[in-house]
Amino acid sequence: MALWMFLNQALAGAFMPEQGTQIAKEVDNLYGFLLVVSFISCAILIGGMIYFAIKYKRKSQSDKTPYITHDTRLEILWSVIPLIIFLVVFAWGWTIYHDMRAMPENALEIHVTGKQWAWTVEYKNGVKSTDLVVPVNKDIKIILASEDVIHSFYVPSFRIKQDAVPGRYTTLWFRAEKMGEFYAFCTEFCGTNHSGMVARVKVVTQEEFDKWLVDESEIGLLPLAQRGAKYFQTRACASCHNVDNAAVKVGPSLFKKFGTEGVFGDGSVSKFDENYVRQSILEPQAKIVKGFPKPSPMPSYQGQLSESELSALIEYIKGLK
Amino acid sequence: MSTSRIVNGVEVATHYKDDTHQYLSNKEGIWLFMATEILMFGGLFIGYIIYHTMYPEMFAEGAKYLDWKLGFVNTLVLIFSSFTMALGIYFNQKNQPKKAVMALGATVLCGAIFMVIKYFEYTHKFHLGIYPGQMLNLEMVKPVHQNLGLYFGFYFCMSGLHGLHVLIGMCLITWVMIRNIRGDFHSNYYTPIEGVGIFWHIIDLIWIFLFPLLYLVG
Amino acid sequence: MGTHHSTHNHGAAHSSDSAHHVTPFNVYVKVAVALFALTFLTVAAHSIREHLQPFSALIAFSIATVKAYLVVAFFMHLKYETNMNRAIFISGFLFLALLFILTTLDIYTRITQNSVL
Amino acid sequence: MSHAVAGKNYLNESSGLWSWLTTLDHKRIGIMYFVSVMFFFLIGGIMALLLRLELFSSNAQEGISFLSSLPNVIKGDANPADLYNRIMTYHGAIMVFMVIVPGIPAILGNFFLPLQIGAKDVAFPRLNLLSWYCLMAGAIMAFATLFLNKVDTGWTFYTPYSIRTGASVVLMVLAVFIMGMSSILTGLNFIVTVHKLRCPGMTMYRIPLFVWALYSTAIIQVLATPILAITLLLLAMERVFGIGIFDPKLGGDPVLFQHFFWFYSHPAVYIMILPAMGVISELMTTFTKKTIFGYTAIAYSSLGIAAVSFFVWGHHLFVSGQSEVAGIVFSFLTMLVGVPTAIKMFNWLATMYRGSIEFTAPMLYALGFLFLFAIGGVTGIMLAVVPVDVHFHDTYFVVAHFHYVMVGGTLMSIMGGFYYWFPKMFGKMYNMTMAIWSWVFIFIGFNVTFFPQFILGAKGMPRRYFDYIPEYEQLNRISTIGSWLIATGFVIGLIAMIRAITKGEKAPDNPWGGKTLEWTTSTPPPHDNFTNEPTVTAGPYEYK
Repeated sequence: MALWMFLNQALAGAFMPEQGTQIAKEVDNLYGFLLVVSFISCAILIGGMIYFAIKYKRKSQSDKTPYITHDTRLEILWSVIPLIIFLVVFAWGWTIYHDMRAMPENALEIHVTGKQWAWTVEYKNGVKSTDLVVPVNKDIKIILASEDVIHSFYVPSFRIKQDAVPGRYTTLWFRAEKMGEFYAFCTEFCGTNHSGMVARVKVVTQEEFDKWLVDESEIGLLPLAQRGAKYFQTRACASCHNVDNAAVKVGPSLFKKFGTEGVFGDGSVSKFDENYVRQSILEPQAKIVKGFPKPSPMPSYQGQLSESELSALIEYIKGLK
Repeated sequence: MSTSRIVNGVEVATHYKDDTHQYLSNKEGIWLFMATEILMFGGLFIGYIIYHTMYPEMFAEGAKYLDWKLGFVNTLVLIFSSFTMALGIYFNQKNQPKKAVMALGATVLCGAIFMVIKYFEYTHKFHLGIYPGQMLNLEMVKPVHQNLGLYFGFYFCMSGLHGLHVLIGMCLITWVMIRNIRGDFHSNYYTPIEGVGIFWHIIDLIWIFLFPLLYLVG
Repeated sequence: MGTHHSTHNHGAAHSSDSAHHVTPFNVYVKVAVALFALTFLTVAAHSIREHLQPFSALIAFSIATVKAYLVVAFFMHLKYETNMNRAIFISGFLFLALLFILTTLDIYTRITQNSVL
Repeated sequence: MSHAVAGKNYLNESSGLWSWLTTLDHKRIGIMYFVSVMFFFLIGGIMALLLRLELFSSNAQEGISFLSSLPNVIKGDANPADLYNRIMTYHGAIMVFMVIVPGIPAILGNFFLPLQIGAKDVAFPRLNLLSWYCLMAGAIMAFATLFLNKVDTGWTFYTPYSIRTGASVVLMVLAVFIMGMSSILTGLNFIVTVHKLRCPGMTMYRIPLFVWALYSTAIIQVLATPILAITLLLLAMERVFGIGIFDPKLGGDPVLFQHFFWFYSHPAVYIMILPAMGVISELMTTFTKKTIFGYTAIAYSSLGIAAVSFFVWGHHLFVSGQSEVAGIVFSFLTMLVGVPTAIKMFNWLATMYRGSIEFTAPMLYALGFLFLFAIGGVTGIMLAVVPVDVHFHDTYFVVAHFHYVMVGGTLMSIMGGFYYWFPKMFGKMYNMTMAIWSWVFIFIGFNVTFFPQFILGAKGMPRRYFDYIPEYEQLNRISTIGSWLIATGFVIGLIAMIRAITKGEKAPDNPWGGKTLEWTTSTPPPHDNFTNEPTVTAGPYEYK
């Protein structure tokens, strides 16, 4: 039996990303068992096919083959055995799935909201960030929501995935046991930059987490440009606009743009100044840079950004040299 | 080209043995098509029932805007048209095409009456500013539930699709009437009219369930 | 294996009259009258629905089902049709019921999460 | 052996485009479907190559990608990500609705169902022609969206994205609605044909297994497609009138759209695979020269799959907000649908036992089917287990799984069916070595393309990604190289077929020694299939 368990782990471990949680280990165990069983059944089917193909090659055109029509014993054999295996695997899966869906009591609740092409993570004390920073060895309950279309929060290393359905809340929970940084993808097709909607999950010690939370909440004391940089991240501007090179991501790059001339689709020209940035943030459809699709996929931030956030953002963009 | 031959008064395609063989095959084909009609409308009914149990008060508020008396008259009209349709088939089976044409004419007339009543219902609702879904203008209607448009989305979809089928049915019946006047049908060959008849009865069947669902229980 | 001649050979022709069923005229009249009566009954039940409140929907739909049976059995001659056509007609409803049951199973066992921000 | 009057057959009986476009002969309609589906397959295949070329490298850093380097005339003003999403959508929609769903039933089924049950034609020839015109009308509307604003929702049209996007979704949805109509008409036609037009002596247990497979597929086509029709109609209403049924803004539930959509789309994948299994049963018996093992078991498992396929659609919604209870119920039901498939696979294996196996091109495709569908099948069971699916859902593991069962299963058997029945359809023999070389390239290329995707999926690479993190680059490169091998394989196959049609030498009436009825008539068959109506006294595969 130990060999069997070892074989499961080795096989599953070979392909799966690292195991970040206890649930990940259980899923890998089940997946390992499935791999072993599938390997055996494929060996029977494909091996048998190749063996028969070689052994019973047609010798001459006038070969006579035995007239075997059916064999009830065999039929029962290869319908009951697969059924038993399937039910065993189903039951095993049920136990793990129940643990996955049983939300732990008094877990640390974090809100993750999907918005077209970025995740926004919100903590109880109002801190907003694009990265999910969590303490290690603690139950975390994520409440998912979406502002526009269906997204799906997926952390491969924790083997968890749940759709963020607009119009309602869905949840998932995990208990990270390994420190480090993991990817969090969006796995439900949500439009142009669906493949760019990647967040980071950072598992840190409890002290680091508490310190990070305090730092983030005192964002108000930071100088204007730094605060702008933070908003640039949390408001997901980074997911469509490059800031360190001139390459176009989805929208135009903002690198060294401040003070230059902006040429629009209708040929008109205007200076890339505070009002230009302000108008592009609040009414993105008003002026669209030449060569970019009309209507622009950029959502409007009207009523979502306070004056101080707006000026911090403009200050940050001004500083992009 | 698959030629056909005459077997006791009926034009039978070559791949059939005789007229009864062809008749039974055609009937089975017609019933299969009816199963698809039922499944299609059934999908709408299931959607309606699910949302009705999700938002009972909103659906009750929506149903108040419907005038059940018009629905009631429409049900009587459709049942009568079903009756005359059945008579149309009966007369053709009895080799009386003249009476059959009259019965079919009555059926088409009832269909037209049904559509006219529906036209008044719709214009009355449009007059009140009631449109499907987001097009419902909230100032005029001032609904208690903000998503009343969902109910009228269902209402217009179900009665609209049903109305469309009534129109298609009326065109089919007129086509069958023309063939009847040309004298194509007799006691051994009346499959087209029976097919159209079954289609018309399916429309009546759907309205029989639609009437209580939308107008009464609402 | 193929020696005996099969019994229910679909290819053979039936005798011509059994396939065409002609329903007598007065049956149609009786069914039409019954349908009218049931429609009036539905509306009557609707007007006194306050008293029979929990069952008003059930009554309305059971009357509708009776009317539907009358239309299907007599006007559409399903009563005199082959078993295959009956099976086809009923299979439509079975698969609808299947969709309805499993979809409502999902919708009504969802644990509603409420945000407690 | 019945022989038509010398030289007269369905091909040269009347000529001219008009005689083809208004034909009522099921064989000609089969040929017209063959030409149109092959043309759609060509377009879908080219799009697949474009997708794989784009995924050749992760271009996160340099910002350049294959699609962005395309000339502006193709790219238009879309940025590469949009372009990728559109190609991904059209690859899916064309392959599903125009190639694989009509594929075997409309081409091989239309041509050989009447022949195999000894009938002169399908029950409703005019409906059969209307079904081809519906497919063409739908296809023209679908391709018209390419010139309006191209659809980028994925072939599943999930709401609310399909409501919000500015693409011409309504036209595409109506195109799919009409193609669904074509599928219903074919299914309806086949059910009545099997019920009513079997030749004397052919009871339901003497019809070939290909006919059993088409019969069960027809049941699904008739009973599942209407729900797709109403779902797509509601989606069109949603976009035009905003009725709010699937739109969360008005309280609608997008998950309900997924329920309705998959209630059709899962049985639809059985519409795709059941006819393929029917072809494999035919190939297995003919090229092992041995009676099929477990005829009733295979026939009943076809019906079994058709019935149970309606119960299992929820395994597409395990992570989409479906409740835990429903997830468990659907997982259990999906396990049940796995059993008949296993029965069929073992029965084919048992047929090969003590047979006399001949390695012609069709047989190689059948063996390829067994190999690839075994892998596709077991990975399907893995995806049916809920916690494993939570990890694999919407990743490349799922992409690899359904390509293994669709390309490895249905396409392998479409190619096998063509090479098997090609002599009977066109009266010409093809070059066997070229056909075998095409199989070698397709088989190896297929595994090189899609097996790495299992590993990519296990490592968590999501699906429908225009760009990926650098860790996945190595396996994606192998996969793209594999796609070139498949392309070469299909090109060789196409050349082999075109050369055979134009210059192939005359094919004998029964080149493979098949026992089913279509081999008893002349090649290519006369207009009414059999000069004198056959009577059957025994089962279809009597190798005494």
